[in-house]
Amino acid sequence: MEMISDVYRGFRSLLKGMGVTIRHFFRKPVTVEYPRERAVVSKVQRNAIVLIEKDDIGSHNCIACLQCEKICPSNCISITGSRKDGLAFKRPDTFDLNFALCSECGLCLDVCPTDTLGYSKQYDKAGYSREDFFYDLLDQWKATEETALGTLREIERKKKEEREARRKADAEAKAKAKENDDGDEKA
Amino acid sequence: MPELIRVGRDEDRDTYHLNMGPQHPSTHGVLRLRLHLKGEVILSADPIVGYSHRAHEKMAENRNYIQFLPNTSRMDYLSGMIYNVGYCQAIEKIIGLEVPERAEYIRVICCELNRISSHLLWYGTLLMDLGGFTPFLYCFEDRERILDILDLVSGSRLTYCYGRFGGVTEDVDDKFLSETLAFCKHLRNRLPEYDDLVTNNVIFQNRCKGIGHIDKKTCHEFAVTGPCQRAAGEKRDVRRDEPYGIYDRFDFKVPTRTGGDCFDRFMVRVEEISESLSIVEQAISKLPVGPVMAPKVPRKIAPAKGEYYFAVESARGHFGMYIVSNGTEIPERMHFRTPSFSNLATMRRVLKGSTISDTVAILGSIDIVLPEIDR
Amino acid sequence: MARNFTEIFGSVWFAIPAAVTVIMGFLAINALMIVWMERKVAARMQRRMGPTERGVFGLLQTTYDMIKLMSKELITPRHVSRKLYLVAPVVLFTPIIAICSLFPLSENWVFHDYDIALVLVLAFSGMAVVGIFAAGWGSNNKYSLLGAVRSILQNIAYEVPLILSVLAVVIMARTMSLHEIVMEQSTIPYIVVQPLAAIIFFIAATAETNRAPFDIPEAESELVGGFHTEYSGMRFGLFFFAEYSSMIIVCALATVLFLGGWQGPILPGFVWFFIKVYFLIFLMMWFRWTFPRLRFDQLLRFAWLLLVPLALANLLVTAIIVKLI
Amino acid sequence: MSSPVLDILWSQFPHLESTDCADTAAGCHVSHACRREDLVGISTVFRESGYRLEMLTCLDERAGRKMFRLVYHFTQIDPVERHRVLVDVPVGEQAPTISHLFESANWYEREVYDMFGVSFSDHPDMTRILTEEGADYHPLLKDFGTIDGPVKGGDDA
Repeated sequence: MEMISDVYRGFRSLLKGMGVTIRHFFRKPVTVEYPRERAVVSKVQRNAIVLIEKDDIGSHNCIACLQCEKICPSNCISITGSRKDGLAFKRPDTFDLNFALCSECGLCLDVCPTDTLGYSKQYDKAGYSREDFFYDLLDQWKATEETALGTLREIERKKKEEREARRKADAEAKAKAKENDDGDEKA
Repeated sequence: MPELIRVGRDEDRDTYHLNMGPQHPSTHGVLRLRLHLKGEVILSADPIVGYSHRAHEKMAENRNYIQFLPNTSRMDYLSGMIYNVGYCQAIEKIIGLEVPERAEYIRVICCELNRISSHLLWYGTLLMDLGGFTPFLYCFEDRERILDILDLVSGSRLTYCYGRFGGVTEDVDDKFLSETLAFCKHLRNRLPEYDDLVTNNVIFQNRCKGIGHIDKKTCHEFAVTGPCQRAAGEKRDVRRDEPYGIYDRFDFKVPTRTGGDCFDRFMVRVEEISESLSIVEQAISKLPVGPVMAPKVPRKIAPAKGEYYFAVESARGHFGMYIVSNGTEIPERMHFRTPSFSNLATMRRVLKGSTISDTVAILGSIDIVLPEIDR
Repeated sequence: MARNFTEIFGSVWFAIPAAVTVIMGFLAINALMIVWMERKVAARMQRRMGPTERGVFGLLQTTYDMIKLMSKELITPRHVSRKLYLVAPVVLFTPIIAICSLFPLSENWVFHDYDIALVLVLAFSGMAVVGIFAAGWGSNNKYSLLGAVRSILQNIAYEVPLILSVLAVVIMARTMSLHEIVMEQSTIPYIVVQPLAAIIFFIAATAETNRAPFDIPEAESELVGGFHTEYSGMRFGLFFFAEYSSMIIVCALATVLFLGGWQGPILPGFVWFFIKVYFLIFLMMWFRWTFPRLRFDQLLRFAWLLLVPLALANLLVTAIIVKLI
Repeated sequence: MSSPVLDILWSQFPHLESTDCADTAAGCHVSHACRREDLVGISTVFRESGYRLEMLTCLDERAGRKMFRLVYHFTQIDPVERHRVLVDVPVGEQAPTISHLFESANWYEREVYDMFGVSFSDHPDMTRILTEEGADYHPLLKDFGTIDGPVKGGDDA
């Protein structure tokens, strides 16, 4: 008797399982047909790093401080920079990323003092060799580099003028104060 | 090893050795089991590990504490968030860094989601080992939603590097919260369906019940932790016994069973999924506003000279970090006590006397992740 | 129809190859359809798309796959026992062609209707295990050998309830000719009067074809590929082909024995026949994509302790009732 | 910090130097420095008091103290109590195995042997576990070196 009820229960559980699969049979597939539909990428999706445009410069604002190169656990960033005429900070001459080594930890973004590093939005890059993943991050900024340098110099000049003006104003104020002091003393 | 491929020597003609793995569909990575068999019955089993040894402990000695962050989630790629956040919590405790409330809650939400995703993957692969392919894809479908949710804040889908010393990288937004809540509701509706398809299925029950006993004594001798230990009847969970972070503020049960066989381990994990769901919901309802990063994080992390130990509960059990500092920015030594390492060691004893078919079920039920064993 | 072939070709020596070609073509087209259907059914049950790229709804996908398999290099591993290894796929496949020639697709469509067709069908289908064992033994691989051994035990265990359940039908129909069995069911199909025999037959047939949840000989998560681990290219293709062909055969047999063969209203006979066969095939797929695999000893216990006694009891009751009526 | 196991330990092993670190970040309740010959005895006490061997690792201190240091973590589950036992092993000498007391020590000791070359006497299977068989290196030794040197941040960041 027990055996019969076991068999009955067993078959019932099997039928229930079949009920689940047949219900799904008539539902819509959840597949995203990738090359035809693009996956929606998260806003903070981590990817290869890029130099992002700063509005006031019209180009990136990398100052070749090498912070990202130093923090990178995988040694995948290499930067050389040099001082340009009329600029207070350095400017990178090369900014190479070996994306094949990158582990997308995001530490370089954390340390960037000018916040000019960001993530690329291209998530489906593929290649046939390691060399395909050696990115030159300055590539996209080559064309506008001269104008950017001009803008930077302009900004630098303005800043300098401002500083001069402030210093002058400070000095005048000081002198004035001194005069006043002197006046007070005299009085 | 010519001895391994010879069938039947003169003294024992009817026994033979079988190499299961390192390339085998159900060894979950690159595990090799050296089985000594008589017919289909296992006389002795010897797990051989180390095929994916990447020397994370050596790497730790060659970089500073911050640079080790991406390594953490690559040890156990299925519960990377727990490892990553756990490592952050260890260093924070050592250097005495306060973490903002909001960041703590976000960490709990993400860790528990990660735990669910790990359990779902285990659920699917166990069923695949038993020959049921459809539950595997159902689990992946649900797991995919978790990965999407975690992708929203951490930017990665598997090897998260979301935690930082003093907080997390990104604040959560309303979309994250609403999607998480929707997912919790969805999974709660989904679990009865899983029960119909799998748990109550007579074939599944017969396959899992009464095999692979890991009893209390074995747990004790092999230092087995996690769901395997709880299935044997020992109520032990690092989250409850040695609360780290803010786990003492949540109300959750530690599911236990008494038998310690495959089915008990299965049930413990299934119950853990719903407990984790409840923790996620509690955390979201209590989520305070505020910053997600401590205001003053030292630029140089150099803990005082000494030895430290910190443990968290990963999806597979007790994950301990033993950190020795020499007072500089570079650690003197880091050792990771990973749960699967001890859990897999029991296979030498547990597999004895079972068959090849049971082997895949038992291996599946202890939930091993090989990169975590090999480190 | 066999007579027609002889009339067309003049000699039986031309007619036989022609008939074999026709059967192979018939099987090939159906197997390709079933593989496509299997992939589609599996996909939909798992909320996936299945093949979509080649042909309408991906219908040509399996043809492409077959072309790929055919164009692959035939690799013979060095350690195998060459003769057995090479002959095994052929041994497995030949009986299937023989069986196929016996099925009445409709009232007039049958190659040859023997009086003892049913015995032939069962005998030939029992031969498949020889091919499987040859493959497993000849591969000289432990996984293959385990698969082959499991396969033999399983086949022995399930032949018995299969034949016992068929006997109940034979007792009722009082004939072993497939054509006449179908004719006997012109009023009611035997599934109505013999539901238990039908269920036992179908379960045993699923096990006989090594389909999930009884796919123990080739359990890929345990034995990698079972008996066909060492095969590749079109030799593997033949095993694959044989699996799906034997699915067609057991479903066709079930249709003939229990569902009334080609009989049905309005539509022509062979359409009914295929509708029934494909419905049963769908049922098999449904099993496969729902259940986990049984363990070996459970499978044997299920066969010997449940199916055989039930089938015997069913046979006994049938015999008594038939005698009394 | 008081615990029944401590009384037994102190009465049986007078050479044990114990430090209470329950309130620090050390992560264990008591830390003991013990002599090599006492290790098996101490482990037996822990085993009989219902502790489990949670972790075993090694430190390469050859540069300073000319020693290897083995670190054992014995843990009691309920209530949680963790004891750290530190044992010094001179370079080139063997450590006593405790794999007959704790099954978990079997693999842990193999790992220590693999990574540091510290072998354990009477271990049932003193072979490598993580690296390849027949390798002639022990990767976690400080003088093992790395393939391409330390990461840049390690130098000067």
